Order: sequence, then C-alpha cells, then structure tokens
Amino acid sequence: MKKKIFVYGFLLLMLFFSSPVFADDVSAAAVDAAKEELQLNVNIVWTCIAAFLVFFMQPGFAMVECGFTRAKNAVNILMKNLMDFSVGSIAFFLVGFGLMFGETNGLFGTTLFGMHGTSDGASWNWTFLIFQTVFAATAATIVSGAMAERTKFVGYLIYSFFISLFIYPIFGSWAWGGLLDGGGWLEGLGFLDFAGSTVVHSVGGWLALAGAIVLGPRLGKYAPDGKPKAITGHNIPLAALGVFILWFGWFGFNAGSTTTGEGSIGYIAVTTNLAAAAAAVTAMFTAWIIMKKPDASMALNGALAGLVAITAGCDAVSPVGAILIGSIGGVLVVLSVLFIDGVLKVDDPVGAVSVHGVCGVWGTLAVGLFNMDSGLLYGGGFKQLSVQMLGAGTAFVWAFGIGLVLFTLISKTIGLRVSEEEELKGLDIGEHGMEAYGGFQIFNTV
Amino acid sequence: MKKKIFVYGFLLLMLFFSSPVFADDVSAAAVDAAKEELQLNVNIVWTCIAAFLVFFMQPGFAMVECGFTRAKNAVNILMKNLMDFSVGSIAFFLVGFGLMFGETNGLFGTTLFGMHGTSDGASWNWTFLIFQTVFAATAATIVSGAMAERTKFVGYLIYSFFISLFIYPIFGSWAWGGLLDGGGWLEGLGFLDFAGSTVVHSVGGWLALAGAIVLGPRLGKYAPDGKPKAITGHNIPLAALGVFILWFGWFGFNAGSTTTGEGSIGYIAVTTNLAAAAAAVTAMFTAWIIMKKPDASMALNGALAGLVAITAGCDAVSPVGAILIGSIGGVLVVLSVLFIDGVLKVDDPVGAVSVHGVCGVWGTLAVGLFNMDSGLLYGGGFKQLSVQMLGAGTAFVWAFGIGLVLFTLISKTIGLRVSEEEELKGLDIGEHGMEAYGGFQIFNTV
Amino acid sequence: MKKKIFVYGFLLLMLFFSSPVFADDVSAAAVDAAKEELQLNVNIVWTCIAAFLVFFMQPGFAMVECGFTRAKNAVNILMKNLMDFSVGSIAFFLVGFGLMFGETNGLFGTTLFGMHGTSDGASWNWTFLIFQTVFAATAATIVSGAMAERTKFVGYLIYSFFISLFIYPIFGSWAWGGLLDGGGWLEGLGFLDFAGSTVVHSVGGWLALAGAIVLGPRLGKYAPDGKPKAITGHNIPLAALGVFILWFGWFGFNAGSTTTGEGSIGYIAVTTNLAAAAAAVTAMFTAWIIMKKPDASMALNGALAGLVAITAGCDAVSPVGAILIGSIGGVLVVLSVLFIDGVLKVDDPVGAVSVHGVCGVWGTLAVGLFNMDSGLLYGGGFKQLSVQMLGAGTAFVWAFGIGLVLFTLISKTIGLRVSEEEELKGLDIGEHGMEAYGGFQIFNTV
Amino acid sequence: MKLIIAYIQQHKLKDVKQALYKANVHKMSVTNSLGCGEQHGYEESYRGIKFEVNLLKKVRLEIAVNQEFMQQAIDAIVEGARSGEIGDGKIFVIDLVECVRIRTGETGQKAIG
Amino acid sequence: MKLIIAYIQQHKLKDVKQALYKANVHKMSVTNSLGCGEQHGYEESYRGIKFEVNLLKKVRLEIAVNQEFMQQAIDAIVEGARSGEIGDGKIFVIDLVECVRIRTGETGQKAIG
Amino acid sequence: MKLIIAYIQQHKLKDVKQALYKANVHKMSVTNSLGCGEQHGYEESYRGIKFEVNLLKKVRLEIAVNQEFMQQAIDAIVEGARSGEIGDGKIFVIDLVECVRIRTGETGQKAIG
Ligand SMILES: Nc1ncnc2c1ncn2[C@@H]1O[C@H](COP(=O)(O)OP(=O)(O)O)[C@@H](O)[C@H]1O
Ligand SMILES: Nc1ncnc2c1ncn2[C@@H]1O[C@H](COP(=O)(O)OP(=O)(O)O)[C@@H](O)[C@H]1O
Ligand SMILES: Nc1ncnc2c1ncn2[C@@H]1O[C@H](COP(=O)(O)OP(=O)(O)O)[C@@H](O)[C@H]1O
Repeated sequence: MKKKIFVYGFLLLMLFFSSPVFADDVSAAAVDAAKEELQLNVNIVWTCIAAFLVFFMQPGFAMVECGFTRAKNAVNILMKNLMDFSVGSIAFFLVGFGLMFGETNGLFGTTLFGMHGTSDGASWNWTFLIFQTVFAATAATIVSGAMAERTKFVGYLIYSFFISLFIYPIFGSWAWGGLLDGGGWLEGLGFLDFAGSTVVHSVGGWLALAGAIVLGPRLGKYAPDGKPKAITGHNIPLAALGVFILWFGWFGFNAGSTTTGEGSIGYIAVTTNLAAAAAAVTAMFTAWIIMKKPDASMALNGALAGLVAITAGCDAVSPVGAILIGSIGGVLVVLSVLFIDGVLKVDDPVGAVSVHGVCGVWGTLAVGLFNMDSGLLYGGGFKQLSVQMLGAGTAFVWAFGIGLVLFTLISKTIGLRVSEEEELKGLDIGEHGMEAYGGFQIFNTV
Repeated sequence: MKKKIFVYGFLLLMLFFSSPVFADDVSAAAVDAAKEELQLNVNIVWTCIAAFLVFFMQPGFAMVECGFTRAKNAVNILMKNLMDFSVGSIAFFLVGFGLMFGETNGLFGTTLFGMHGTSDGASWNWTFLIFQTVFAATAATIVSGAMAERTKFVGYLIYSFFISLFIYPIFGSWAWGGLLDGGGWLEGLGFLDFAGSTVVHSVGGWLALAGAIVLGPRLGKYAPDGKPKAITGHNIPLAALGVFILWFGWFGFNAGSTTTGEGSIGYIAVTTNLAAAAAAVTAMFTAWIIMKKPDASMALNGALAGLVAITAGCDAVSPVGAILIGSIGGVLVVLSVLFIDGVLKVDDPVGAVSVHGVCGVWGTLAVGLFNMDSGLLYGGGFKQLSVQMLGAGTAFVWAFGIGLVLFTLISKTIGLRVSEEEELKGLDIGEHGMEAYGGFQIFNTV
Repeated sequence: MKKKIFVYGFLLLMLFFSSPVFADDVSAAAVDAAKEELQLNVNIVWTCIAAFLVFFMQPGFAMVECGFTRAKNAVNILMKNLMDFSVGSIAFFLVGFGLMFGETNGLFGTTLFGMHGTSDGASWNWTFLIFQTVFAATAATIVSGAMAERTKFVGYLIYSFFISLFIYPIFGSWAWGGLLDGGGWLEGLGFLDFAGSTVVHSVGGWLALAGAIVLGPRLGKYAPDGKPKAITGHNIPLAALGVFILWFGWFGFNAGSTTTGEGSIGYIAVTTNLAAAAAAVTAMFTAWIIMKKPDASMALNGALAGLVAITAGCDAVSPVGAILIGSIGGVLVVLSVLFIDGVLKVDDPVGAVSVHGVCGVWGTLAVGLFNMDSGLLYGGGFKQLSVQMLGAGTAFVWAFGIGLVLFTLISKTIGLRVSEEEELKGLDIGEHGMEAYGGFQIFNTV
Repeated sequence: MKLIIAYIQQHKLKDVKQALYKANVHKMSVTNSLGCGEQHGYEESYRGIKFEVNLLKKVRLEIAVNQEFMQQAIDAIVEGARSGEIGDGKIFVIDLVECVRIRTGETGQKAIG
Repeated sequence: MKLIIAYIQQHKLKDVKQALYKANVHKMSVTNSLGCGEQHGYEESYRGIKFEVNLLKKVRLEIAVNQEFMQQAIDAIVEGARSGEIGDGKIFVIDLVECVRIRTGETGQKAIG
Repeated sequence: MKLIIAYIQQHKLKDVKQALYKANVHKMSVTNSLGCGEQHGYEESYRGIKFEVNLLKKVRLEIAVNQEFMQQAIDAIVEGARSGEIGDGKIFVIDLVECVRIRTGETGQKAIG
C-alpha cells in the first residue's frame, strides 16, 4: 500500500518537473492519481468487509466450543469468547498494534501505541487496525477451547489480556511487521505466511497446548488405568453452525489478507475453499476407517484443519496443491486428536491444538513444498522449506514457552482451575450463577 | 452524493463552454466523469453490502429475544421478528420512505411514495431504499423484545405495521430527510446523529417502553410484595449468538451510514468496535460488583449498549472518546435494567428499553461532549450539547407519546394481551399451535 | 465481462492506429483502460463477496433442515450438508465447471476441466469459479431436505457427487453457458433466468422429488388409512435462524448474479426483499385461513418461496411486480405443501419440493408475465412466456428423469434407505454413532 | 408412611406447591411426564396437518408423608390442581415401607419430613 | 388396585400403546429414563474414543389399574415390547392403596379408569 | 421383593453407581427430577435479580431388588451419596408385588436381577 503511494507520488513529481509539459502527460498523471485514489477506496471497502467477516469468526469459535462441550459449562465458554475479544480489542489498540506494526527496534515495534500519530479520519491505518484487531482476537480465542470446562474465569481474563497485549503482537512483528511501519527478522529471511497459519493459528494452538498441560485433564476424562473416556459435546447443531460460520469468515481471513481489492482474491477464495472441502472429506474417511463410523465432530474439525493448513499458502499454491494440502490436513487432524488424547494424554476438549497448532505447522511447511515459485516440488529446493521450518519452530518455542510460564504463574497465584465441586456442578452455576438452558431437562451427570 | 453529481455536472458544463478547449481540459473532465462513475459504483457496492449486514441484524434480534425468554414462547418471538420485517418492508416501501425522504412540506415528505418517479434500474435511490428499509426494520423490531411473552400476535402485527408506516419515518424525516430529497428541522438546527442512536434506537426503545407499560408485567414477574422475580431465559447460547450477529451487523449499520466507500469506514469500524468492547467489559464488572457474579446476560447487553451509544458519534469522536462512551454505556445499561425492573417495575424481558432507549440517549448526548469539532470537551461549548438534548427529548416525546396512544387503542379494541391461561401454557401453543422444541423435555413451569 | 474487455480492447486498438494521435485521444484511451481495470476490481470484490454470501446459505439450509426434522437425525442432516458442499466443490472444480462453462459441443462444455488453461492468479475466471461453485452447491444441498431422516449416508454421498459432477452443470450449460466460454440452446432461444429459479432451484427441487418418491415416506408418516400425520421439527429457533441466513445469503445470490458492481444491484436487492417479505405475509395468512393458526413453519417456508420465485426475474420486474410474484409464491407454497403431503402422499420433511421445485417454476413463468421488456402483462405477448415454459419443462424432464434413474440405481445396488430399526432409533446413532444433544432429555418416540 | 404420586397440569404446579406449603408439606420431588388419560389432547397443526397430541405434558409429583399428613396433602393437591375440566389429573397413594435420610442415616418416620 | 411400572425400549412405545388400547387400558403416564440392566450398552464413539454407554435410554410407563385388568395389561406390555433381545425391559407391580380423580374428587376403583 | 427409590445429588451418581456395583447391584433406572427438601436452594442471579431456586435438580434412582439385597443396596447408596451436607437426599422403599422380564416372560425373584 504505502509503497504504491510513494511510487505514484514520485511519478507525479517527475511529471511535474519534466518540461515541456505536454497536455497528455499532465492528464496521465491525473489519471494515475484518480486511479490511485479510487483503488484505495476499493481496498478500504474490501479490507473492511474482510475484517467484518473475520470478526464474525468469533461467534464461529464460540458456537464450536460451546457445542463440543457440556451444557453445564456453556455460559462460561460464551463469556470467555465475548471477553477475550472485548479485552483483546482494547489491549491491541493501546499496545499490541504498536508492538506489531510500529517502527521496530529490531525486536518489536515502538511507535503507534494507541495509534499515536495517526490522523483521525480517512487514513488507511484505521482500516488496517480493524483488520489486524480481528486477527489478534482470533489467536486469542483459540486458547479457550483447549482449556474449556475447568478454567477459572478470572484466570482466563488475565491470560487472554496478555495474549493480545504482547504475546501475539511480538511474534507477529517478526513475520508481518513490514506490512506497515515495522519489519521483522523472519520476513527478512523470506518466511512466507500469507494469512497466518503460523502467526495466528500455530501461536494460538501452542498457547492452547501449554494451557491444557498446566491445567490437567477434566475430571473423568481419563480412567484410573489412563484410558481416555469420551466426554461428548452437548449441541452438535450449534457446533456445525460454528464451523460453517468459520468457513464463511475464513474467506475474509485469507482473501482479505491481500488488503487489496483485485483479481487474486477470487483465486484465494478458490484455493481456500478447495482445501477446506478436501480436508472435510479426508477427515471423515479417516475417522470412518479408524472408528468404523463417519464421526461428525471429526469431519467438522477436518474442515477447520483444511482452512488452517491453506492459510499460509492460499495465494501461492495451485488449486491442486490446495486440494493436497487440505487432504493431508484432514488426515493429520484426526491422527493428531487421537495422539494428543490417547498418547500424550493432554485433554483438549475441542481439538484446538490439533486443528490450529498441528495443522498450522503443516500449512506453513506446505508452503515450502507447494509454493509455485520457491517450493520444493516446483524445483525451488530446500531453501524455502527450511525457512518455513525455522518460522514454525520459532512460533512453537515462543508461544509454548511463554504460555507455560504465564499459565504456571497464574496457577500459582490467583489460581487457574476451579474447584472439583464446581467442575462437577458446572462452571455456569459456579462462575456465573446461571444456567444456559433454563427449563430444559438435562442429565448433567452423563 | 447528489451534491457531488451537481458539482461535477457543473464542472463538465463549464469545461464544455470554455474556449478554446484545450486537450488536457477535456480529458480532465473525462477523468472526473469516469472517477465519479466508478466512485458511484464503489458506493453502491459498499452501501448494498452494508444494507445486507444490517438486514442480518434481524436474526440477531430474533436470537437475542428468543434466547432471553422462555421456551414456551420461542416460536411466537420468532414469528414476530419475521413478520415485523416483512410487513415493515412493504409499508416502508409504499409510504414510509416517502414520508422520510420525499420533498418535505416542513413536517414530513410528500413525494417518493412507492418510489414514484424513480426510474427502474440503476438509480442510486434503490440502493438508498434498501439501506433505509433495513434501518426502519431495526427500529420496529426493537419493540418486540420488551413486549415478549404476553402480547397477542394480531396486536403485534398491527402496531408493527404502524411503526414502519409513519412513526419511525416522520421522526426520521426531521433528522435525516436531507440525505435525499427531504430536509428536517432537527438537522437544520445542527442535530448530529450519524447512524441513529436517536433516530433508530431511542425511537424503538421508547416505543418499547410504552408497550411494556400498557401491557403490564408478565404473570409471576412481581411477587405480591412487589419484589421482582427473575424469569430466566431458556437458551443463552442462542442469545449470545444473537449478540455476536448484531455486533457483526452493526459494522454495516455504522460504517455503512457513510453510504460512501472511502477511508472513514475503517475509522468508524474502529470506534464502533472499541465502544462495544469497552461496554461489554464495564457491564460485566458492574454486574460483578453489584451481583457478585459476572452475569452473562448483562455482559451481552453491555456489548449492545456500547454499540447503541457509539452509533450517533462513531464518525466524529476519537478512539479514546469511543472507549469512554462505550464504558459509560456499559455501566449505564446495568443500572438502568435494575432501575426499570426494580424501581419503575416495568417488565422488559430482554432489556430493550435500557439498551436502545437509555443508551441511545446517552450516545446522542455524548456527541455533544465528545464530538471533536463541536463537543463540550473539545471546547465547542454547550451549543451542540443542547441541540442533542433537544433531539433526544423530541424523540422521547414523539415515540413514547404516540406509543402510549397506539398501544392503548389496540388494547381497548382488539386486545393487546393474551389470556392468563394462554400466558401460562405459552404463546406457542396458544397463538401458533406448535412447539419450538418438539421432543425435548422442558419444565415449562420453572 | 468478457465482451466488455473486447470492446475496450478494440477501442484501444482503434485509438492507437488513428492518426494524427491527439493528446486527448490518447488520454481518453488511458482513462478507459484505467476505468476498465478499476471496474474489474470492483466487480471482483463484489462478486467474491456475493459468492461468500451464497456460501453462507449452506448453514442456512443446514439449520432449516436440521430444525424441521427430529432430534434423533440432526447429526446426520448436518453431515449431509457439510459433505454435499465438500464433495460438490471438488467435483465441480474438476468436471462440472467445464461442462457448464467450457466451450460447448452443442450439448455441454468440453474445456476448462480443472480450470485447465486458466492462468493462476488474477484472472476473472477464478472469481467466476468460486461464484459458480457455491451456486452448484446450492442446487445439490436442496435435495437433502426432502430425503431427510431415512436416507443412507453412503447413498447420499454418491448421488450428491453426481449432482455437482454433471446433472446440475449440464442443464446449467444450456441456460447459462454463455456467461463464460460456453453457450446453450435455451439461452439461445431467449430463456431468461437471471439468478436461477429454474437452473438452481427447480433442478434441485425436482431431484428432491425424485428422491423422496424412490425412498418412500418415513415410518409413521401415513396412517394405515393413508392420512398424513405430522412429524414435528425439533428446533424451530434453529430453523428460523436458517431462514434468516438464507434470506441474507440470497442478496448475494440475486444481486451477485450481476457479477458487476453497479447500480442495478441496489435495485435487485429491493425486488428480492419485497418478494420475500410479501411471500412471508401471504403464506402466513394462507396458513392462518386454512389451519386456523399462523403456523410458523409455513411462514418461514413462505419467505423462502418468495425468494425462489423472484430469483429468475429480480433484475427485470418492477417492485410492484416483485410484490405480486412473492405474494403468489407465498400462497402457492402452502397449497403445494398440503397437496404433495396429502394428495400425492410424497413425504418431503422440509417442503423442499414445494419451495424450490414448484416456486421455481412459478418464478420462471412469472418472468414471462412481469418482465418489463417482454412480459405478457407489459404487452410483450406470449413469446417470452412460452420460452419460459419450455425452459421450466426441460428442467423438470431432465432433473426428475435423471433423478429417478439415479436414485433407483443406488437403491437397487448399495441401498438408499436405512433399516427400519435404524430409522426408529435415529440415524445419528445408526450412521454416525453419536447424538446431537448429549445430556438433554428428549422423547425420541414422540 | 405413604408415598403420594400425583399427576397435575403443568401450569398448576405453582398453585399446588402453595397449597401444600399451607398444609405444612414442604418436601416433594417433581418430574416431567407425558400423560394419556380422559383428556383427549389438543390439536396441534404443523405444516398444514392437524394432529391430535394424545400424550399430554403433565407434571408428576412424588411426596412421601407420614400417615397423619396423608389426607391433608391429598386435599391440598386437589385444591391447587382442580379446575373442574378434564385433564386435571390423578393422585395415587402407595404404602411406604422404609425411608432413609442419606445425610444422617436416620430412618422411618423422622426421616420423612 | 395395582400400579404397574414398565421399562421398555423407546422405539417400542407405539406398539405398546397399541397393545394396551386393544386390552382396554387407555390411561397411562410416560417418562424418560436411563436404564442399566443386562443389556450392555452400545458403543458410541466421539472424537475417536469409543465408549460404552451403560445408561441406556428407556421409556418408563406408569399405569394404574384395577386388579382385574392387571394381567391383561402386563400381557399387552409384553406383547408390544418383546423383541426377544436383551434390553426389552422389565415390568414391576406394586399395590395401590388409594386413587383420586382430581377433577371430581372420586376415589378408589372408579377413579382409576 | 422391594422397590427402592432414591433421590441423590446429580454429581454423586457416579459414586453411587460404583458403590452399588461393589454391592452386586447392577440394575437400576435413572430419572431426572426436581426436588424440594430441607436444602434451601442456591441463589441464582439473572439480569440483576437474585432468586432462590427452590426446586433443585436431583437424580432419581429406581432399583428393584430381592429382599436379601435390600439392606446392602441402601447402604451402598448412602455410602456413595453422603457428603454430610443438607441436600444429600432420601431413600424410599416400597413393596414389590410382581416383577416380569419382558424378554423371557420370567416372573418373580428370578426376573429381578
Ligand atoms: N390409570 C392411570 N395410570 C397412570 N396414569 C394416569 C392414569 N389415569 C390418569 N393418569 C395420568 O393423569 C393425567 C390426567 O388424567 P385425566 O384422565 O385427563 O384426568 P381426569 O380424568 O381427572 O380428567 C393423565 O394425563 C395421566 O398422566
Ligand atoms: N432391578 C432393576 N431395577 C430397576 N430397573 C431395572 C431393573 N432391571 C431392569 N431395569 C430396567 O429395565 C431395563 C431393561 O433391562 P434389561 O436387563 O436390559 O432387560 P432384560 O434383562 O429383560 O433383557 C433397564 O435398562 C432398566 O431401566
Ligand atoms: N418427603 C419427601 N417426599 C418426596 N421427596 C423428598 C422428600 N424429602 C426429600 N425428598 C427428595 O430428596 C431430596 C433431598 O432432600 P433434602 O431434604 O434436601 O435432604 P436432607 O434432608 O437429607 O438434607 C429433595 O430435593 C427431594 O427431591
């Protein structure tokens, strides 16, 4: 964006000083200026709408997480989703955006706090801010799913605040800072993550992993012999609605990351859609083979896995590449859920770690393979792939590391987990003093 | 919009008659014409999409109202929301739009009925009509929440029809008529209500108050000693989904009110989002302090309160101003709900009067304080503030006054309230002969 | 689109070779080129967003179908909706799109398979592909509603695959092929179906009819004496949400079918909205008169009926025409549901045949009556009307015919219907081994 | 000791509870139930088909009382639940052999109240 | 007078109701229940974990009858509910001491039907 | 034969089931119930109004046993359900006159287990 403005400005100047000024020269400049202005308006309209779509992913997450957990904790999960977005929006406006996109000291941005220095009104920066705010909120909200049904509400508010305040923004500045005034070492090395398989999803996923580990599993999740037991979700229609909403919002997430209203958004919409579709299908068949039935929760997670996986490379892989990336993501997510649940014995009620963490890594590496310019399969050698590995690895170290520290600190001080009795009775009564489904008869004990 | 067309038309004419016609003069005019045409297309695309987002607020309201009331009245609430939009769309097309935006006789518009005189096809007026239709429907649908669980369906159809037919349009013509062919005395005085804190929300809120008063409280709402009793909602996940949908749609509501695709829409999206986020947080903490638990219904209403409050000034206050406006709105809505319920003893099942009426007034006055041009806090003196007070007061007198008359008339003639037995058994069986949740076991008596 | 590019290209060439080249001529060409480029970008942004809205109709269908059927089959219906979109997206990309829009051999397209020959990146074709993919998926998903609660999941996957693979695309090529590289005999005759009352909805509706006939009614649907019995839906709020989502998405469906960001989209939004509103009202009153109560399921279906009916002529009828088309559609859908259920004794749990098949035909014929250019009521004679009849009739023969063959084949081989015991226990347990509402108490037997 | 089982109209629960309180019966258990009795069901209509709902929603009360409270409990239920129309419900009484208060382990008559 | 309590498979309710009607038993109350018996639960799988559902959904009938109707009511239930497979259910019979029709205040045998 | 009816706290069901299994009681039926007893309800607050929920959610167990299992079943329930606080619940015992296994038609004591 900014670059273009300079280029055109420069052209304008050149034209101005070139003599003799021919009539058509002047008007060529005028045409360019008009074009630039209009294109900026198109970009703003497009990017704003994309931001709204990404905002709409918030109820998508809320419905998925609510539907895949038990009725007695439904209010709690909804409040968490509402509050991480609310608290996060303000934290990101005041601090996070500056850390991520301000002029960098090499490690993080140091200007633009509270949008300082940006004129109120028509500046592109505001559009960019709303777009980036909803991205930050996506990273933050991923965590709540993995920590559902046992986390203290106060503890949740605190860690959610820190994620939007600095954990997400600082990593973000390394990979995406150059999109505005910043510039980070990862992007400097050529790390490609178009819409955030790593920056948003893996970071969220690894934070979620840290949280789930520190918390420990829900009561009754593992039998005394260590065998995992199923704790079924209470409202699959709601969860399915959530997945469809996420898919819908993801068009804004991926295609909107152009922040430019032009041809490639149609292309990105196609790759995004194909990857999601392929992943839903392969996840269903994988579940069908392993568990003998086409499990709906796996198919739904499969669609999300495909979306996460294509996020990094949606602009730069072929449609067939997209189908492959999605297909592998769909298989991966099922295996990963089974592995984390059954082998690692980490209790992640909605599969957030597998969907966002694991498939985020897969999508990031897939760029190294399928990128039509620099990917291994297109003769680009191992260079891109190794940069992608570095980026994905850094995200893991940063997010999982800080996550462990943060959650342990909260756990040792104000406490991260509710009491056993509260967990049995449900967090809705315990934390919020209300029920999700007043009047309905529900077997809370099942 | 219109003005621009005249300006450019004028320029075109001037250029045409200026002689000798230089090559670059002509092309400058051509550039302007092309630019104008393209910008119009951008505006149309943007305004249409914003209108669709505002349309989507209809299910937002439907889900909030349905979720916050009891299962036995769920079908009824949904039918009301469907029908007020349907009946209202037609009434507004035939009459309301003309009253609001036709050439005015000083009190209301008198042309454009049924869009008379507008050529079919590409005219901007059609885009403007769809945008204004969904606004009118928003005002109309607010009322159903406050009158839920006890209003006769026939009575509802009638008053809903009148709201879209003339109650909303006539007030609207005073504040917004000049957006098309009209022009009203309030806007003439300098009344500022960018996207409708007063025009849409307060008007809806005060009609809702009148309705709730004429109807009286639901059976069992007040103990014999006058103490209010809680009648809990039956589906909080649905209500939360509704709030998220409303938030999503509100981006169209506020940013779309530019009806122009340019830079300020990003800015408006930012202020809108910050106000909503801040209000959700302060409402939660207010509820937490007063009731010892972070009540979800209050936090959800808080988000809506912030959205209503920022609506009037979203284009003209600073982001920090937006946070303050939202924060105060969030506190206000909680206190107002408690006051209306506990002191006024008016039974408003979903808090519509507090959210739309009270916070609409707050948002309107806040323009007089926080407007960066004319607000009291920016050295603009009391002038703007007093005009804002006048506007908010007029809205109250008009909407509450007409509301009392209308509802009393319906009540005395065809009847406004269902029988006691029907209320106990539920309006779904009584009015529609069907159940919302066939097969589910529900304790209707609780 | 394509045509315009040629026109402008031609102009450019002409300008280039015209001598002497005047300064303003050159810049006029430059202006045109810039304008063309920008308008293309506007078109891409608009068409992509419209495509996303149409995608969002998928959860609309899913919620409507889920809500109008029983809780014990909810997971199954959701999986079907997820999978028809997923499988269909891939089939349409690989084969369907080429059959529909590739260069035609007279009967169907033979190029563009897997988008062969389309350069990756900014080409308009990608935007067109995503837009057409979501249309194909709409046709496919209509069928699941009519076949709900008794169809084997495997059978569903198979027929759904074939619909997107060739059944929908080949008919589509006859009416719409000329929108890209193809060209069909129906459009050649002057058949008008702007957004697909016939191409999408009737085709889906007649396939649904074939499926419902081959399957036979659900157990308990007809008493031994042949009298139909009501099998009530389990979640009307979800169904109502679905209808509102569909209405929202339909703005993309109809207005997006311009694939151009210009004035007529506002006009189309108005006609679409008025028809839907009018139909909801007339359907409600029709039900009220016949069944003595304003049945919500009929009013909701009414809104959909109006949307289907206006789809063919939304660009070319007057607003008053739209109200009439919708009003008649609303009456028709109620009568049709009663007729199909009570006289034909075909069990269509959600009314898909009436909404999409019957009202699709009505909307197609209505173009022959209400089209402001060629309609009978506008003095255009019977010509248009007869072409519309031919098109609607062809759709019936094609879709219903192939449907009968396909479903019978599946039924005879792998089986189309679940066992009686599975039907009684619910397809969720039988096909997917899980429940939709874990923990809730539900009377499955009612 | 007796166990009283009563089926009443859903919307009469509040009145019955009040009547029982006045009769000094404070303990009870409430369950949802579908009932099929003399009341012939109302007509629901759904998508144009009227159908008789012959399993009507009822509330089931279970009240354990000492012998001497039995009659006043029954009277209270009748008082609270009667509207005089078909569907008002039924009361069944059975013998209770034993009663245990889990918290204290008390048994018999002193455990009941 | 007897009170018959029967646990049956959910999807057999329709057949049982029909059999009871034929046996001239028209009144009953139906409740949802989870049962744990010889039937060992089916396997659900959710997110990859199979688990045995050992509380199975059953329907609970409660039918008050006069002595002379008892056997034919039991036979009807058995006829309607039996499939021969584990999980078919159980019937329990207890003595009914009193019965009151709330609407009329009638008691005893004439109140039951 | 006896029919044991027990009302317990919802979240104690798992423990009670385990205790019953240990006592060799494998069969039971479970229902949802709202109870009103000595436990005075907790305070919910909704939209700023605190209200006392005086119908508390309970789980209702129904267990048919042969005489000789009765005491150990009662003991097991008490063991699994007792926390010592108000709201722990109650156990009621009534006489069972007959018992039929629908699958086989067996009656009496051998049908019960
Ligand atoms: N013989 C019975 N066995 C079991 N439940 C019964 C019996 N008779 C009535 N009920 C229950 O009582 C409810 C009310 O019965 P109904 O016949 O309508 O009352 P009434 O005859 O007093 O008007 C029924 O819906 C059913 O739940
Ligand atoms: N002893 C018992 N006490 C209470 N309920 C029982 C008892 N035995 C069986 N049931 C109920 O009957 C249902 C069917 O029992 P089951 O043992 O599967 O039948 P069967 O042994 O005849 O095949 C159980 O799910 C349970 O609800
Ligand atoms: N007399 C009774 N009749 C019916 N149900 C009862 C009776 N007493 C107690 N219950 C049931 O038992 C539950 C627990 O009773 P509660 O009085 O709280 O126990 P406790 O006195 O042992 O602390 C109640 O909620 C209610 O469901």
